[in-house]
Amino acid sequence: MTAQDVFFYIFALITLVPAFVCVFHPNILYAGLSLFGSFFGVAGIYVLLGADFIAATQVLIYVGGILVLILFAVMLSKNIYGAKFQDEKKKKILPGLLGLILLGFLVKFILTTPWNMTLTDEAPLPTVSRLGDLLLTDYLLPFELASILLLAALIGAIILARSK
Amino acid sequence: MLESLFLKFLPSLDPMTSAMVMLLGMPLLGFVIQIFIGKRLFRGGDWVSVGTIFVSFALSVLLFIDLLSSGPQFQWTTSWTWIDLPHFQLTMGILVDPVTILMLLVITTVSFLVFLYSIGYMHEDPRYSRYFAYLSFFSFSMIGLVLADNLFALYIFWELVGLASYLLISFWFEKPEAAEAGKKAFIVTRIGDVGMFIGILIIFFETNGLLHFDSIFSYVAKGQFGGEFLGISLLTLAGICIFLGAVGKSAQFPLHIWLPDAMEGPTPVSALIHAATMVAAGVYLVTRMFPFFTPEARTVIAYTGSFTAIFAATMALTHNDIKKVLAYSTISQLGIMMMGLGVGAYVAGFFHLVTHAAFKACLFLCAGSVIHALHTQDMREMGGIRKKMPITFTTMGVATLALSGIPFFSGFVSKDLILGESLSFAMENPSHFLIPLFGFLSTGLTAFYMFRLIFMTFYGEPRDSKKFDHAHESPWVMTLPLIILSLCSLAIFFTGSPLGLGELSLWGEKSQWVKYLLEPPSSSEHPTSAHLYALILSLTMAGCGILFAYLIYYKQTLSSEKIAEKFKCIYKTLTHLYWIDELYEWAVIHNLLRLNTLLAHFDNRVIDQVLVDGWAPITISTSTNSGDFDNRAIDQMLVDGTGKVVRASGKEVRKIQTGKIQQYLLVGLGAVCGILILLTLV
Amino acid sequence: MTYLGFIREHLLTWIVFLPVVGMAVVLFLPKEKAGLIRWTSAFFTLLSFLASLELCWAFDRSEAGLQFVEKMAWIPTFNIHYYVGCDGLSITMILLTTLLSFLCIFASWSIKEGVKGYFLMFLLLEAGMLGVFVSLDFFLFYVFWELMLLPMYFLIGIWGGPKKEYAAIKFFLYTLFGSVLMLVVMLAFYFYSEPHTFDLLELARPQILKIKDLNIFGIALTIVEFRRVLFILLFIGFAIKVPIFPFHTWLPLAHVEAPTPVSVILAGVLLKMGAYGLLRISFPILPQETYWFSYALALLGLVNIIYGAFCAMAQITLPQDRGGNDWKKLIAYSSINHMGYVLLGMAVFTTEGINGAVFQMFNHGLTTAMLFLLVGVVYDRVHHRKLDGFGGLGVQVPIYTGLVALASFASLGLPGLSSFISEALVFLGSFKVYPSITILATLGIVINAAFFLWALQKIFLGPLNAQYKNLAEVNFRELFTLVPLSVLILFFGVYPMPVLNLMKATLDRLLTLLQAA
Amino acid sequence: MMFAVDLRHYLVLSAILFVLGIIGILSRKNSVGILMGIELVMNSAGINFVAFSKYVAADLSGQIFALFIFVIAASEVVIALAIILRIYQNKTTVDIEDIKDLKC
Repeated sequence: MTAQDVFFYIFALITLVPAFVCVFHPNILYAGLSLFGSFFGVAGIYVLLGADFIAATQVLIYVGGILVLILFAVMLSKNIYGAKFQDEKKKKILPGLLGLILLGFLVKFILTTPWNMTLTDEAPLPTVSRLGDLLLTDYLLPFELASILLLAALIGAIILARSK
Repeated sequence: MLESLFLKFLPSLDPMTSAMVMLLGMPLLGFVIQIFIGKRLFRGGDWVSVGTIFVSFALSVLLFIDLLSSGPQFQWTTSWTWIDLPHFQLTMGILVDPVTILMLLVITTVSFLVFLYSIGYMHEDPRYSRYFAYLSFFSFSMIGLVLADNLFALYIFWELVGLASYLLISFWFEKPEAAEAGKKAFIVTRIGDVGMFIGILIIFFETNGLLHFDSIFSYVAKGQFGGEFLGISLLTLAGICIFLGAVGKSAQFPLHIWLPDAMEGPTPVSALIHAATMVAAGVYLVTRMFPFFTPEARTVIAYTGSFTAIFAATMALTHNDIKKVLAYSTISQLGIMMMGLGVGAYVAGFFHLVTHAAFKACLFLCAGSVIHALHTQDMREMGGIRKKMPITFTTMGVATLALSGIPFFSGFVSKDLILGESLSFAMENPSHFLIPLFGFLSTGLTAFYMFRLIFMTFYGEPRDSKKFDHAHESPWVMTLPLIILSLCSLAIFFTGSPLGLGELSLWGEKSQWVKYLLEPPSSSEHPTSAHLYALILSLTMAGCGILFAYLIYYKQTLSSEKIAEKFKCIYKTLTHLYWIDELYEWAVIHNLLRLNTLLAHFDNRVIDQVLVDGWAPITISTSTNSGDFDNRAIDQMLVDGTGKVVRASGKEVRKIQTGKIQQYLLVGLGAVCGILILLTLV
Repeated sequence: MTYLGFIREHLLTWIVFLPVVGMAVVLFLPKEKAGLIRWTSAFFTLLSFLASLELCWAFDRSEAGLQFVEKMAWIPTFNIHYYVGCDGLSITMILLTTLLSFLCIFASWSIKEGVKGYFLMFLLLEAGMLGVFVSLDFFLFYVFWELMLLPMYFLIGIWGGPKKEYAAIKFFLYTLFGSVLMLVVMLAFYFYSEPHTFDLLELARPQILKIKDLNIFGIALTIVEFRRVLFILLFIGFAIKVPIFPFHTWLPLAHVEAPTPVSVILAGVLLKMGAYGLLRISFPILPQETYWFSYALALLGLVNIIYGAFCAMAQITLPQDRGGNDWKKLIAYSSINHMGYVLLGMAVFTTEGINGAVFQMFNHGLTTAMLFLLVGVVYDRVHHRKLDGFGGLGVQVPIYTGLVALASFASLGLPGLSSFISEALVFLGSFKVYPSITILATLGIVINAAFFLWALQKIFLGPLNAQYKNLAEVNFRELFTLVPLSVLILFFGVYPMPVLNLMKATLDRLLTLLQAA
Repeated sequence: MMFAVDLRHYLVLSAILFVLGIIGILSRKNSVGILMGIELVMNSAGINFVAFSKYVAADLSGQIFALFIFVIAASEVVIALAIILRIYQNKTTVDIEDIKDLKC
């Protein structure tokens, strides 16, 4: 067990425990806050996978953008301590059961599939410049489409949220 | 003369063709100008129509002079391919022969005079220019009808004159009666036309596409026209079908009902269309197709004609509407012509058409003049206007004498010929004695009702003094045509001899020009031994008729009321016109409407029940109560039924659509899990 | 290659897709600018019409086969091609479609709500219809056939009369039912042809289609029976569109509820598609079966003629609460009557008959379109169509009266107007083969005359109904839509050869094919 | 070598995250909560992509896709939150049970 493996387990815990809390905590505000940890954990996983730029972007977008937005929405939309804000437990049983079954199958498939792994043990290279190259050459069209999507989302959100 | 004229002015074109196209085209030009810009022209553009018809008239006269000099063998024809498909051609062509030219002369003369007359008669009408447009259109169609060289072209113009007649009858369409009459005329004549069309179809089928008159005749003459249908030879059947067209157009029994109603139109129209030209088109058709009719078909024609003659004459006896009396008289006279053609008197029948056109147009125009002066058509409100309208009285008197068949007048010549022929026909075939009998009886009746008309209108005391005071003689544009037409009603005009029996011939054989120009297609003319009897008999009948009329309506020694009282049953039948209209109303229209309603409910009742039981037990409960027309069976069963099944099942299935996304997802997830479990188990 | 050359190379594609281009342009116009939208639509339909005139001009009249053919692989896996072309049969229909579409744009001026959506749908409809008439690939044909349904559904369902939803749904389901049958036949053709193809010309060749015995649902069908079943399925598919009794019940409803221009298109073009489909697909591919069924076809034609005429007459005699008294419905039923002549002419396999039938399709497009336009004119002014509700309009609106009279007389087959020629040709052709049916069918002429004249009398003759003292005469825009049609009706009534020349070579070849069977 | 980390571990991690996200989506009444579930699912997808990028493809295409996932997630959350706010303004609730206007 190398140091990397240890870090993997640590990051996995950082990801999963808040995610668990996020899903099962009755208070939506706590759920939102716990997402914070989960997103950080995923960023750590990215680092472990040698995706430095992705990890940074994860922190920036998810933690800095999306999470803040969600929290805003939570607070804007509701008296956060209100009684109705609590979710009842009963509703979680069936989804949980089904989720467990699904998880079982997924893990079974993951473990039984003969993965064709071609991992080399080179030290991970910085990816930023290569990603930039790829985005502006091979993936130019999706890149542009993504920008249009963002623009559309921007305009759409403004139009939707603008009070009449 | 005509040819040289055209060669001089239009040297590059074929003179005869251009003459004919001009003859036909001038009224059309008049129509087009009038319908589009007539209102804006000076005097409503009447001069355009009169001018154009005058050109046609002049051309016809020139043509006639040419014909007189070239003799009866004259024939000129030309044709163009009109519809050209593989293995199928239809041609359009012009055929000019003596019959055509005589018809042209009649049509253009009467048209021209009627146009002239209409200037006076219609001058106050708000739709003055439209009236002239329609008249021009009628002249165009009528000229086209006689110029046509094949049956199909003839049929086309045949329908077009029907249209013109419809438009002119319902010219004063604000009057519901006029609108109704126009419709009735068009539909009733169309029933005959359909018969004629079927005849054309039979001929077309039998001769493999020949519709040209001459080729049909030669085909028939060669005996190639075979085939039978229900024991009747197809040739006879085709002839009767063609004759049906003539029955409709010439208002023969049983399709005569439209003509009296057609008197709702303006009087000049009645004179032109419903007395002189269009109704004579049926006679023209029979003349034109004369060689085509088999003896059996001719017998049918003769019986129809003679029966119509007497039948219509009796109906004219009791009518008080001056125009309707004339209308029934027209029907009766057309019957006489048909009878003549039926018994084989080709020349005589056509001759009577020509003379009748002149004097009957004159009678109608005179009646129009009277109506114009008195503003009524009811003879009971007239009387004593002889002094006030001398020209009208004189001309009408001349025409009446002509119609009654009195010597020195044209009607005598032609009618006598027909009656003589029919008599000799009956002498040869005694079983057909009814034909001449009807003919002679109708002569007597004709004389009676015509003189009744004269006496009631012009003699006696004025019955309505207010109208009487208002009366005055018509202007010259109206009286001039009357004078010309009455002159044409004199025997001398047709025979060159005053009495009309050929005792003097002022200009040799050409003086009897109608007889001279018309050649019977086969030697069907009978020896004239019967003519003397016929002459005596018809004169006696006419004399009796006049005498009775004189006694009843002038001297009033016999009271008309008393006679009516005595023969109440007959009188009632006559005033109701034999209940023919009522019969049709009941038999045709009533049943037709019932059939309509029946068919309208057809889907509801019949298809419905059949389809219900057979097709869709699922939706049986929803279908049977459909009562109205639109909720049809097929709809309810197949279309709406399917819809209802879908809707009902949808209603059940819809319950799982809760609108809760999470439930959907849950079901989806469950399904995924289920599938996975199944996959691992299998 | 010059631009003109490029256009001429792909003339049919241009004709079909110019409305689509127009649709794209209209899509980007703001919806408030109704005028701009209308004129843009008019412009593109005009372009399409001009292109079809060019087609007509460049068309070789002596050539019986297909011209202006374009073929491109579309879905190669299933041997489906974008395959278009036109011959004498389709060119008349293309001309009719583009002309009527162009005129109908102007008749659509009275549409006030949802202008943009309306014209989008209308242009799509035109493209669909044109596509049906040029397709030579069964699959393509089917796609266009379905494409045209969609805008029609919305046009009736949104811009229609009081019962529009019901009418639209009914129209849609009816036609869809027919389409499904057509689909079955299409698949059968595809899988029984060697090699598998949707190409209509290929399928019409004698050796391509190898139908085998079939055993389905426990019913054993021999080759002959199976082919007949295919013919019947296909026939029902097309018969719904024609419509042939008893598949006609969608028609009066759809016509009555649709807005004026859509009724015009429905009557003028859509009804022709059924007959066109029969001539284009059923007849050449299944000639023996066509021959075998010809008596039934003629009989159905007779039923259409008589039944349509009587039902039209019932509009006058029945009161409104029993489904009568509607002018538009009267015309709709007269359409059934007129399509009966088409069917009768097609069923007899004679030169006169088939030429008359196709010419009748063309003429019916002109006359009925004109009648519907005319009904629309008065409906825009008085907002009802009750035959009893008028009276004496002839005094007030003489030009309008004249036009209605012209169209009615054309419709009842008056000589000198175009319908007469086609009807006469049909009768001349059919009498040779089925005299008894023809003689019964001539009864339709009389009834036709009766109900049209009766309707004229009710609406225009008699004393003027005081309600309409201020009724406005037809305006310039309406005249613009009506005058071309009346001129054409008159012109082809006097001289029909221009149209007959276009189609006679093609029809002659079709006829030899059928007579061989 | 059970604990030596390779592709499978990453995949299992992402699978757990995914299932947690799904459960969140299914069980939350609050629509913002559902949105959080969706974010978890998206994150799990991102992990999958990057892991495959490292272990299977050995190039950067997986990372590129991860980036696109961010883009989509960002747009989605922006639009979704806007819609939720709008609904809240109209109905004063974000409870998914009360939002069933789609049902006819």
